[in-house]
Amino acid sequence: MENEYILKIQNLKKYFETPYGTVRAVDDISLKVRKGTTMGLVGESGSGKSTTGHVVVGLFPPTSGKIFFKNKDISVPLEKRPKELKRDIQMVFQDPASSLNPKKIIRDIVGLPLKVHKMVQTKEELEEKVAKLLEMVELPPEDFMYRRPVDIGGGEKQAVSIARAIATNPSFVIFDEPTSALDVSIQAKIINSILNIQREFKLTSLFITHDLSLMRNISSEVTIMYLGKVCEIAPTDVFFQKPLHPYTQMLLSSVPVLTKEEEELKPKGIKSIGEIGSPIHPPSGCRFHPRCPYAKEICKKKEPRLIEVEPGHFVACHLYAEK
Amino acid sequence: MFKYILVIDIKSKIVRCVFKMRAIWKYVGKRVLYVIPTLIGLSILIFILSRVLPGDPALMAAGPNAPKWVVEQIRHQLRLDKPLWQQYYYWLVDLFHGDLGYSIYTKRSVTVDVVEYLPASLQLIFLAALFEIGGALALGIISGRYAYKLPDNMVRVLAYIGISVPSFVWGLLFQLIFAAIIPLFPSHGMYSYGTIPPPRVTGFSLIDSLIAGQFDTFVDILWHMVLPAFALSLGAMAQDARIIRAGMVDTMQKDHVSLVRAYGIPERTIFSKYILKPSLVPAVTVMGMDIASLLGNAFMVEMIFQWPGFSRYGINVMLNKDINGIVAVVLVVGIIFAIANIIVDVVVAYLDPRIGRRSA
Amino acid sequence: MSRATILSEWWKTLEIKKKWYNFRRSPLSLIGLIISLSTVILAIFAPWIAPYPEHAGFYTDFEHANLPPSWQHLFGTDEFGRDVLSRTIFGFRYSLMMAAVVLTLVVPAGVILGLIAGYYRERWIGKLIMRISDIFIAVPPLVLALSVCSLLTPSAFNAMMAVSLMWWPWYTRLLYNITSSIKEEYFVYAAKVTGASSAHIMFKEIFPNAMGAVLTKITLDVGWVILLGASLSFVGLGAQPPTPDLGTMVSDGAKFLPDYWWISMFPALAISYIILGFNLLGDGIKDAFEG
Amino acid sequence: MNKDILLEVKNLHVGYKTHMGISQVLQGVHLTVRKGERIGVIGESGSGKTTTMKSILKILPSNGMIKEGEILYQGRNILEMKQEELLELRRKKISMIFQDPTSALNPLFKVGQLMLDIIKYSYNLEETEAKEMALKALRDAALPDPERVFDSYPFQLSGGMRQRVCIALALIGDRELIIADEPTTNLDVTIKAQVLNLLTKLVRERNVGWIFVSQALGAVRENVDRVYVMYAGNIIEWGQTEKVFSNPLHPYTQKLLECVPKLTGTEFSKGIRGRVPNYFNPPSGCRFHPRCDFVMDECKKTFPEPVEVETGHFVACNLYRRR
Repeated sequence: MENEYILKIQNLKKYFETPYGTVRAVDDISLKVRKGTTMGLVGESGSGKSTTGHVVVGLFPPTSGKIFFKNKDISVPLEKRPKELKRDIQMVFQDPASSLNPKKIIRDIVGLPLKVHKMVQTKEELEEKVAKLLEMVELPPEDFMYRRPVDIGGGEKQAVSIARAIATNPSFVIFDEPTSALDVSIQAKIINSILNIQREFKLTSLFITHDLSLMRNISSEVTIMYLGKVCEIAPTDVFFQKPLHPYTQMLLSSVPVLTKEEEELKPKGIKSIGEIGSPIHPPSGCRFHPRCPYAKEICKKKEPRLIEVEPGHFVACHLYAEK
Repeated sequence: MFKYILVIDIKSKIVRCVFKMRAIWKYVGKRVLYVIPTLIGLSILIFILSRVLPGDPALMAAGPNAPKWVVEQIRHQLRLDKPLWQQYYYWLVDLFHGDLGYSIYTKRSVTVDVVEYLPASLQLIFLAALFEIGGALALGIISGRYAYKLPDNMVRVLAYIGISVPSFVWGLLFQLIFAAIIPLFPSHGMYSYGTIPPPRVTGFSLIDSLIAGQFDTFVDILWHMVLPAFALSLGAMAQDARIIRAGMVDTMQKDHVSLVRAYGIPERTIFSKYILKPSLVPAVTVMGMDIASLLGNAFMVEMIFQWPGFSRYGINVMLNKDINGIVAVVLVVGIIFAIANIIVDVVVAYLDPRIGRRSA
Repeated sequence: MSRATILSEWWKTLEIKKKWYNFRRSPLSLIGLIISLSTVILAIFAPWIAPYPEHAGFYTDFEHANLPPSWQHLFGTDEFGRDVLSRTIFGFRYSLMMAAVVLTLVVPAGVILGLIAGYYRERWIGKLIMRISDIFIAVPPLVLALSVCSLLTPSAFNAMMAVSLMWWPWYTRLLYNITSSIKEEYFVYAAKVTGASSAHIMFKEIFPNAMGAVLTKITLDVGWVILLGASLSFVGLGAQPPTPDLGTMVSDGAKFLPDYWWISMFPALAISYIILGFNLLGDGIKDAFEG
Repeated sequence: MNKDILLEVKNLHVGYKTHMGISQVLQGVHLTVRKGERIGVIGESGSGKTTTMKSILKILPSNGMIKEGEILYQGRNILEMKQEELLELRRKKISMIFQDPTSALNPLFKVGQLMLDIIKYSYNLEETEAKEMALKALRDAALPDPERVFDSYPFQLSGGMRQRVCIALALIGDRELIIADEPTTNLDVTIKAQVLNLLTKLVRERNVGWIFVSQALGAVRENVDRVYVMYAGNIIEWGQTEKVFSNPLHPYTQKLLECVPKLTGTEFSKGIRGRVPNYFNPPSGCRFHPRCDFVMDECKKTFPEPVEVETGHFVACNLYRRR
């Protein structure tokens, strides 16, 4: 049973020291990703969702806690990780404008992982492989191979990023809001190629986003984060039928929708209020309590633990602890 | 009742003001703490250079025909016979007693030299800085106001010339044109013939002449300062005018300017308030660099105009290889530069509330 | 993939074309290019272009001393009867040589140190490099250069060494600033994640993005190094007579102001001419890379 | 002349002069706002939405050129107004909320300084009265502790609060028309909902005309009476919100709606092929024709005349002209 989890995060903390105080970007979270599935990591700014991705991929070492990948402890700085690991875990970043080196041509950008991992020997081999990768993300190679990032659009840039991420044939890819900077028509295109690639490569992935509707279409399981903490974890279908955590409900009720069917999914009777707290001085107890309509005394004092309400559905809220 | 409210209001204003001041002082303190190790590093650097580089200062000081024992005596006097770290240690100990060592050029303590010559240089550089700021503001604002139009193009070409012509060339040109061909200004020195220098109180001859009530002398000194100060300021002025212009052109494109325009604030107010202030921040930031050029170029300009200042003293100790003098000159210039930069930082922090303090 | 290679060439030329287009958009940049090219040509071919090449060094002809500008001597002659024009043309040679020597020494060192300092900004090595460069910048470059020159024996070579010693921190700072901002770009993250080496990231990913700024600074610095060299020799701490150095010529000629103004004024204008040229050119290059 | 009509934009052509030539952005945009009516303008980035809105207040950047067209405000042409009249319009009648509150507020001035300046020029009030008015506006924008906000620099406020400040600015006095140019794009999901709820509530209460520009189709659908769809500087479809969303006519509108991910998890389309045209050399005729699946020869020649397909629901597409 344990083997089917490809990624396990245990009590992960990541603090950043800044001149204004310690930012508790990720504060004691645990989650597991099953092989071949997509875990959606949803949260607003300051929730620590991107930081979680960066720590998993090794850009920052964790402050404390462990990360296991294929049952190996990988919570070490990037330099100390074995090279095969870097081949196996890849990431697609948020901002297409800064994801590609503006001074390089697409061939060299996509070819870099191939060269680093010595997967190609000659220039011809490189061009051949890069062409295949570009075709996979629906970019005609002869048009794009020799262009520079400045000459292509945002969606195309993100497609190139995806091609680069899958160049080494990884088993695990983190997508960090890959479409948040794109228009909907282009987003649809990119999401479709991500779905295709996931199917074709049997990828396991962590899909970070703030867009619940998008997440619905992509992931099999959802983790909701707020101010560095996990609020709720659930299989996607269960999650939309029965969102438990008040924050989750607030988030869901805030999504503007296009159809009647969708409107029915939105929880009624909860309205978004208050400001997202500061990760430097997070609220005491449950971090959501200042905005929570159901907050009680205990919420201000005691931090709720993540409990399993039904199989596979976890929530960290005092409302459910009593039962 | 009304009075009472007023008192409270003033009180809270004072409290807020003090709080703001405190934040600024804290910021200054931080900057000073950062600068001190740099200055210590600078003293070590120049000290080592002065002792290690080839060429025997003792021999230089004694002269080529001096007997050997004289050279040895000077060497002992300068502590050149001791190991390097001891030399630095003693130099540092002396420094804390306000003693910068013995000058083989002026044959007296370097500290006395610094006290004597520094004020004249500072007052010249101060006037040059005033010229620079005034000229840069005027030219930069004209240029920014009429961006891409004729006045702007003229200012831009002028600015290129201002930047490219070295200060010593300006000095010579001014001497040639405004002193020799059209004798409007004196060509050199601090006083005209027959003018009696004021008794020394602060060392700043302008202030001293006012203290002594010699208003004619004051005007005479000022008259002597115009050409050198102007020659000194032109390069920095041109540089700053360009930066002010660039800042304005940049700011004009900003959304916040569109916003105030959309709310019907008249163009004049937009320009003089909402565009000008943000444009000055980069210009003031660069002023630190301009001070470097003023301090450096003062060496040549004081030489040309025979201004009895610290920089000309610096050239003399350098030409005479007076090691204590050289070390002192570099260190003093370093300290002035550091102070000037801290002042610049404070002005920037004053203009831009985001710098130096941040609270939610 | 022959078609691809053709396309590749096409994109490359397009890149250069775009830069050239951005460059020539401003007439000032073109003037700068012409001025700086003219000084380089004069410097290289000085012995053939100068009307009296033998006047460059130690030469006296007191019969023709202090002659005002004429067709024979366009810039007049100096106190030793030497042709000022010829000496000025040779002066370009010394000035540009100084700039070339200083910049070849300084740029690689400063750039590499800056890359390292920026890339390892949080570590002690980065902090140390920046602290040391702060020390060199704590005093206006001219003042430190003057004192180093005075501690050495004044000569053209020593002046170059002194200026080089002062100049590297500017490149270190430039690269430090660029590197520490680019290092947070996602493409650098991506290279790290995939396992590229630090050297690869510094030189292949970050440095190409600093190229424009470095080239601009080099061009502008040709002017500033020449200015610094001229200042040193003007004070008497740089090249020594009879070297036809522009700064030396100005300071020697200054003694004869205002009567024999041409002896100092023409070399003085020549210095301004070079600096102007490289300033305009530098701004043009900046436009080309940024535009 | 219909007295009911507040603002009417007719056949607006706007271009920008750049060193690469003249870009022709708006190509005959038209728009009608009745008194108290809430209008939505949707379109992807670069479709000319902001240009249209800036033209209405005549605050285009210096290289923008209005080449043709009329903008009638209660019958008077804004484009031909004298400076004083224009200032009066900006001070009392129309206000605008900008897309990015961070760049729209000058960082060097306190919120209060800016508000006092605006009120001073608009209403000629004493300092204390002006401050009272400013505080009232801040209170109306549901800002907690308006006194503190009044005395803060923009950087001391959160993104949501900054946008509320911008809303407060737009609400000073009795405006007749409020233009909101993507007011929630840069905000977090829950904050987005708050700001939008506040804005619609205030607009309804005061019964002012409202132009809501957005890329978020759901948000537009939930909050406006009528909708205009923009593509590449043209209005291609408009009509009552319900009609446009339930029965989209233009191929572009149809595709765009299909691209939006749904909360229900219904599969969405593969995006629209091609990309937004380049304004320096836009496609002839209908600017959508290179990306359209139903393209006909006549589409390449002339821009189609709008057709009223059902009452109040217009479309500019040759597919409907034949009928």
